Amino acid sequence: SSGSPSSSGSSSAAAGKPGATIKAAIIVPSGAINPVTVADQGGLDMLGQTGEYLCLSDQHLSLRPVLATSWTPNTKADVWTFKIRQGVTFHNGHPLTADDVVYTYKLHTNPKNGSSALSAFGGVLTPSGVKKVDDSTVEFHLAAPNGHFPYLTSSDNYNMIILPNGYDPAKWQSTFVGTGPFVLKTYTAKQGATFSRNEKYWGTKALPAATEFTFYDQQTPQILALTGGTVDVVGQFSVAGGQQLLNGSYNVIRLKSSAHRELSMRTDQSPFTDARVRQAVALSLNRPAIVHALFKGYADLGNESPFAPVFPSTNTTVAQRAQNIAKAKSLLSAAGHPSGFSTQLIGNDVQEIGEYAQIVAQAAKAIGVNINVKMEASSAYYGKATFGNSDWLDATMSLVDYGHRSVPNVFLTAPLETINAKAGTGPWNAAHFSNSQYDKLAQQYVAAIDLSSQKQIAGQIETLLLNETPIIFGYFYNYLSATAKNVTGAYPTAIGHIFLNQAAKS
Amino acid sequence: MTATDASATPAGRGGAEPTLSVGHMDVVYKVRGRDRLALRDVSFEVGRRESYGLVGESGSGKSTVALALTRYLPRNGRVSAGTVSINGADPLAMSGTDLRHLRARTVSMVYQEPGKALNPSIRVGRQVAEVYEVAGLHRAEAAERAEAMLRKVQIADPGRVMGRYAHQLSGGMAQRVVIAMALAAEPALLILDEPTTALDATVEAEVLDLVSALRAEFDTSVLFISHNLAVIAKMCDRVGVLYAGELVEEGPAREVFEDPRHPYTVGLLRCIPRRGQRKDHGRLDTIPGFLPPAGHTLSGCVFAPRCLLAEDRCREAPPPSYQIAAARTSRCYRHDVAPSLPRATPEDKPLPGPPASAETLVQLAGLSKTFGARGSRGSRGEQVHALTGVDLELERGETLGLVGESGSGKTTLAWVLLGLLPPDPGATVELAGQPLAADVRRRPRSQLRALQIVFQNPDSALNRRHTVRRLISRPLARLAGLSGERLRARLAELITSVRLEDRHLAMRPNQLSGGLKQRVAIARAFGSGPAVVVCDEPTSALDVSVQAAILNLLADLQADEQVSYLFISHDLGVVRYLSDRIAVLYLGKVMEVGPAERVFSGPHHPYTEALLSAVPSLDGQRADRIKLSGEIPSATNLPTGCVFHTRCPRRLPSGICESEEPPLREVEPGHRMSCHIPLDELQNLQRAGQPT
Amino acid sequence: MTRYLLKRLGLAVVTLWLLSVIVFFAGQVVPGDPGRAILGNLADPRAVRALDHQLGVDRPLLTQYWSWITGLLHGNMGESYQYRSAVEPYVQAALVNSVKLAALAFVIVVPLGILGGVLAALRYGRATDRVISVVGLSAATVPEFVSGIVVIIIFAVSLKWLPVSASAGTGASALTQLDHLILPAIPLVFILFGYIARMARAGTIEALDSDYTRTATLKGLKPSVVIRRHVLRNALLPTITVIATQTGYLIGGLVVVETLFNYQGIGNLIYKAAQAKDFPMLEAGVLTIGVVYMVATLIADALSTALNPRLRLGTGG
Amino acid sequence: MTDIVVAPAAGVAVARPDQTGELTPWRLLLRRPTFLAGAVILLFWLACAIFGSLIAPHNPLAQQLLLTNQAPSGAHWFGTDQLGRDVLSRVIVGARSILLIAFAATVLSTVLGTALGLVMGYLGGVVDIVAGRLVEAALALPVVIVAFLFIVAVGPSPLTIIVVIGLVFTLLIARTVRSTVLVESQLDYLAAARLLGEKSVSIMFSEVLPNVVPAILVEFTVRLGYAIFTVATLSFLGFGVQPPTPDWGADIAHNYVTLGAGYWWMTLFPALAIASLVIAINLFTDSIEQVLAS
Ligand SMILES: Nc1ncnc2c1ncn2[C@@H]1O[C@H](COP(=O)(O)OP(=O)(O)OP(=O)(O)O)[C@@H](O)[C@H]1O
Ligand SMILES: Nc1ncnc2c1ncn2[C@@H]1O[C@H](COP(=O)(O)OP(=O)(O)OP(=O)(O)O)[C@@H](O)[C@H]1O
Ligand SMILES: [Mg+2]
Ligand SMILES: [Mg+2]
Repeated sequence: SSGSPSSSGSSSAAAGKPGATIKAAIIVPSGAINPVTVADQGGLDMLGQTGEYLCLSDQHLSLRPVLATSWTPNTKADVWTFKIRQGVTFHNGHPLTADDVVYTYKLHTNPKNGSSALSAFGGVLTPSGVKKVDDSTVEFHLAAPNGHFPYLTSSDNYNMIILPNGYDPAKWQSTFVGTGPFVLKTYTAKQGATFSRNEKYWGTKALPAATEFTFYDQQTPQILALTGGTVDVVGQFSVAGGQQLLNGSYNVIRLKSSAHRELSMRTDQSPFTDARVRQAVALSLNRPAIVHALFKGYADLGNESPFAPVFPSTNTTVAQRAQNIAKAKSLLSAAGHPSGFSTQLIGNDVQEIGEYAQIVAQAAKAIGVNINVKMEASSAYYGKATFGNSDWLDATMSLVDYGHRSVPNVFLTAPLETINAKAGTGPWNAAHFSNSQYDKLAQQYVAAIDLSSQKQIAGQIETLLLNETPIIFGYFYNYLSATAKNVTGAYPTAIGHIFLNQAAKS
Repeated sequence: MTATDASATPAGRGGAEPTLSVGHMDVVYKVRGRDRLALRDVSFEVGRRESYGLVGESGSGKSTVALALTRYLPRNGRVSAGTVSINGADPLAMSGTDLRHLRARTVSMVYQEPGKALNPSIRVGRQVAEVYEVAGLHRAEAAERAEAMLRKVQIADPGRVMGRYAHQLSGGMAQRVVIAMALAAEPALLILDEPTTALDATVEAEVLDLVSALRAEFDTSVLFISHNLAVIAKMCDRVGVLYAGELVEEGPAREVFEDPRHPYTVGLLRCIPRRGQRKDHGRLDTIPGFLPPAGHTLSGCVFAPRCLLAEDRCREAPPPSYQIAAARTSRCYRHDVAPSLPRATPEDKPLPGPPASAETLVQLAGLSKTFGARGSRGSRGEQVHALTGVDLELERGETLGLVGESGSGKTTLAWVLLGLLPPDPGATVELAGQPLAADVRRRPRSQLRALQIVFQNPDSALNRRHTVRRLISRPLARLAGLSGERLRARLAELITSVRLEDRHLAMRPNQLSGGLKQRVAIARAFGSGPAVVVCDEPTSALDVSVQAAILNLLADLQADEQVSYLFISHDLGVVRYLSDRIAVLYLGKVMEVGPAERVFSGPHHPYTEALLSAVPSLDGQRADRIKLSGEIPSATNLPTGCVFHTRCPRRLPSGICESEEPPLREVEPGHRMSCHIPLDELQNLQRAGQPT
Repeated sequence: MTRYLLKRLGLAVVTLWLLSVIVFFAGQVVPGDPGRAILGNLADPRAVRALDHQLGVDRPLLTQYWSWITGLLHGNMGESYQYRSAVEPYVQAALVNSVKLAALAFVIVVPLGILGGVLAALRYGRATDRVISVVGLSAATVPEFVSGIVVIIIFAVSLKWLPVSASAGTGASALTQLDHLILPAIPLVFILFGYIARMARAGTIEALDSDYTRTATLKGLKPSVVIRRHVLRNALLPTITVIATQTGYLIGGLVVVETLFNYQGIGNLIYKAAQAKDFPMLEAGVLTIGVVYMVATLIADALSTALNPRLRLGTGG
Repeated sequence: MTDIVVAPAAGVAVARPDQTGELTPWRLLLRRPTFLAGAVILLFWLACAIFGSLIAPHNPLAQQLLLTNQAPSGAHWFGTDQLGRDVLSRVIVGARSILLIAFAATVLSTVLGTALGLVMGYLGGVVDIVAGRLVEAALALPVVIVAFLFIVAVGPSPLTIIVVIGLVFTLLIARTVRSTVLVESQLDYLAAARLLGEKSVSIMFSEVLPNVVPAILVEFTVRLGYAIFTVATLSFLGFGVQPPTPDWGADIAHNYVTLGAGYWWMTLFPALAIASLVIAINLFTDSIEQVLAS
């Protein structure tokens, strides 16, 4: 990877000349570009073009200051103090102060506003916890200790671009008002947007004079647009449809990510009540072959826990699970299923999940387990997204996609903590996994501030989950972007942004 | 007598080269991968200024001759042998350009459906002018000439007519335009293929007169094709009789019709009811058997299977063409005895006249029927007055003939009676004193049994997916309430009485000839044991040879079953043959009703008079025709006063005809008429002949 | 005539209303809800509820339908759930795009189809005829995504003659747009060619077999004149109607082509709106297609009436 | 009554084709190369649909995760797909789902459409008006959209597709049947039946129906072609049979993204399969129509 998205970036290897117009192909935003409601990659990409976050989660998942110059926790890690950058003005001339930050954070944390960021703040921050200290200082009083809270203020939590105090987010798509290095020229819903350099930008001025984004419904035309020279940059592509970009004729930016698929098994339903059965299924998978088939190697192996290799806190000493048919069969026998059993797997029919499901079914057949695959469109699959009203949460085996996060906290809690409607824990626990020891470890991990203690707890969690295997984490695939050979400095993040302020063309 | 080759000896036309000569022509159609012979060894000539008639029943190959001459056979047809020469040139061997010139200058054609012969989307004036443009005239000049030509064919306001489209012309007008187009190029040969078959008798008469007049003026040779012997007799100098693709007899028209020398011609002439012939005088003769199947391969004479004079040699080798007299030939070994052909139907079968005891079976009073305009598009809620205030009665066992020009409401009347169409409110429709429900679905079974119909077109009237057995059994089961053995017995009886055979029972309509189909339809109508059978033009889709058999059959059945007929036809000869009483309809009104003889012999209503005088007769002689001026008015907009006044040649100068509608008065016992002119006055007028 | 038009209009309105009801209630049984479709699958239920409330989709069905239909009667097609703004501009833009694509397809296919059909009729029963008929029929029933893929492989991927995406980007010149639209038009051309050629062929055969053609030929007119002046004029009347009714199909049936070629047309709009349960957008799109279809058939009727003297002048005479 | 005294050869009615040496429609069909070609291809796919798993050289579901995207070769004539499955086997076995679904949908729609068309055409009235509006509405909307709405509502399954396509085509077939019935209604045999006191239902089904059967048969074959079209399109859009069942449309949908990478075989062969099936049906239909017309 190369280039840097923000002023604090230094190692810009831009070989090209500044002043170019960079054309990018991205997936079409699925709705209004409203910072409150955006929940898709196209939309968040648009937010990031002119808006800025308090900090940026960079390609290595470390935080860089952007509109916040620093952040510090109290000792319990339940109050975080952020210093707001001074001398920044919004594109509409409004100077940035702590009020704008407070407004923005209250806006998203208030359930009445229906923000898509609300789930990220759930159990962490409420409107009353957002406090202005002075014009350049904001305090966040959290509901529970959280050592990773700054990530929730970073580009990771993509809705959280700072809005001018009192600004109606519904109007945002006509102005794209922000503090970023580009200002909006034109935006046409479903078609594209153009931006020009923000000459009054507070940091390093953008290299391109202008950028042009074209929206595409699908990946194939984006790739064809790049190969045909219509665009310079493709925001993201998958290996399945983009293999032609991997032949060396294009710059491919490959980011390790924590994006993955969770194959959960109902730990409260026969036959998966028995951990040996779950282990047996997991043991039937040949992960390197899967990664080869689905990603041509552009993915890391998963080991039944959300600790992806990309996380600094991941404990790599825990042994990787490998295919072992004999062992799987003996485990099944021991669990009372010597001749296997039949069950159904319901999956969300997006990206490679369908293929993955078929691979799982085929692999399970080798140990006598007959999996009947049913793939559903998102609306049917998620349903009301509550227990009893959702194939996702109710299916015996459920295969769902999880996007990238810079810290594993959400992965550790929502799908794995014991379900408790009142406390709001385990809302996405499709495995119906319930293990008090695990719950404790997860809480400890979330509260831990320093890396070494995080790593230590991570090791315990990994071992526990490997034994229990409520969810099979098969792989963590890489986030891939591509540019033409003559383009440098495009800076994608695994959450889905593509920053072009340091891009150049030669 | 020696057999001669007709084409080798031009039939007495000595001298000038004939306009058309056809020698030994064979035409085949390729059907389902096989060649089917449609014309075999046809030879004839048409001399300069001569009018030659080609007569024959449906399928005999008349149109095929015409199309072959103009080299316009259907895609699957071709002339497989023989020669054709038109004005010395051979159209069959010509290049495309020469053929075009031949068609443009030398030969023209007029055919059956004038409406279809004109392009629906080009103004007729332009279409006529095209002929002149082909000849090299400029557009304006061509249009001028076209207008002059239209005037020649007696179109009153040619300038206006030129601006019209085909659908805005009546059939007669359209045919005039087509004739104008055909004669515009002043062709040497004019081919007319059934030019009047689709027209009403009154219009037919006018068109025929026009053709005669123009032929004289243009010096054109004419090949006139028709199935109607009387029309040919009227129009032609010489005639050729075509049977199953072969020319069986040829000669001067009058001689051939007076003294036919081929058994087929003889039989054909006997099938036609002659003037004055009636069912109680004697039965029509018929031709037994059927046309050979299309594509037949008979070794002998084509007519032999149906010929009551046939001998062994007739079935072994085809007879040559015998020269009987100067300019007369016949392809029959036994041409000398042909006139003595035995009857196929005994003449002497006693046929009862109308029953003595008059009992009114059907009573119609104040019957009107108004249609909302057909198809709502484009019309502003116009109404068609198909029937207005019709009063009629039908007695038990009698035949009431219903005549009138096309559109006069004959079919409508029948359908109202049958309950297939509701009449306008206020009408009385009674059967044996009982009112009939307007809708057939609400009539009790006894009434359904009593009223049945024989339709004009058996193809449409018989469900083509059902077997004859099913078609005939259905009324027996449903209406006569028969089943099992009794049904089978009655079925056997029925098919015998309509002269069908057991083996026909398993067939479907498409395996039967037209005559057989109509017999099935008749059997179905009689199956329920009806008291009244409506016959709506039951023979007009049939050839004369078949028609005769059907008419005999109807007469026999009436004698046996004591049914009444409501017999609809536009063929006055047929109506006269079968009917006891006759009603004449014009524009939905009864003009005249009375005993058949009275209505025919007169004095009659001026409209009846015109109808009668329009009919050509076989002997070629006829009374001077009463010309009807103008077109039949539209039924959406009936004339005031007497509806006939717009065309009446005897319209009274007083103006009463225009203003006041004459009542249907009884002018003599049982004879009612709707005319302001008193009966005796009419009688005088009609004796005196044509009005001036 | 006016009565007829009024009647047609009335029937059209009834049809459209029926369409709106069907779409509305069919759309309701689709699982999921608009709020979640916007906020994402993993959104907090409270946020979803709040958004649903803002959108008004938590009201009873009939209330929703009623407020939508009364809005419509006031000329207000509603506000898109997804885009939170009036649907008209979206529908309009999509319609314009679709019309562009359809128009191009038409410009290519109408002459081609008529030519093919007439040629087949003139060569009736011969090899040319059979080839044109069978190819036409097959082209009409090979799915667009199959032919679309084949042309993409050939012209865009291998030969690189034409761009693979249908949209030329904002503000592209007409020529560039044309360049982008040619490939997507091809599958549509395939589909329509069969229809049009078939009708043109049938019409021409009928006209060729007609008595008036015989009259014209026997007048000694040149074959070219016969065909031009007498045959084609009558032969193509029914074809016009077919072409026009296909407009409806074409505008609406673009879903697959628009998906395949990434084109923001009306088909795509409906498809996406249905997926997102964006009911006002869906209704607006469907009704637009309905209106286009009805207008097209009405125009077809008017056109064939205008061209056909039989209908134009009534049957009086 | 014997008035035909001598009736020589009164036997001959109307010649049957076999008497004149002409060919029966069936033999005529067999003489058409287009019909034979169509029939052979159709039979081939039928055989694949029925005996697919016996004919296929490999198990169409067997994955070779390390041998994905193999170009056509001796071992895999049509290459392998993204999961290393044999494309040839998938194409062969894939005939089943499309034929089965399309056939069932067409049969369903033909039966319902015929009944509806008869009622609309013969009885007219309210049914005709209401159904006429529905037909209009159905015509105004692309089938794919209608199908999409219903499938998303009810959940994708072969049965749903059969029902949805069946219902939409019902309206279209009803329209054709209706117009044929209207032509039939002009004919006098219906009046004759009414005069025999037949009930409407009986007239519709025993009088009219047999006469519209030829039109229905032609409509059936035409619709079958379109049903295949629609089933393939719906599979392509993701509403077909569930993976891993081989299915042409779904296989194209899953694989066409790899076209750009040059893996044409996994898309091309199913596409050709669809095209060949559709063309075969058209050759077949066209020949039948030609022979019926001649
Ligand atoms: N295109 C054709 N293909 C096959 N057979 C044909 C064709 N046209 C006519 N025939 C057959 O050729 C024979 C002669 O037909 P043609 O039309 O010449 O008879 P016609 O005397 O004019 O009869 P009509 O009085 O009915 O007009 C008939 O048996 C007819 O069935
Ligand atoms: N269903 C209908 N709707 C409108 N007008 C009709 C209808 N049926 C018949 N007419 C009109 O009613 C008039 C009488 O028609 P009808 O068929 O009874 O005449 P017809 O004497 O039987 O004629 P033809 O000799 O031609 O059979 C005609 O002007 C006809 O156009
Ligand atoms: Mg004829
Ligand atoms: Mg009549």
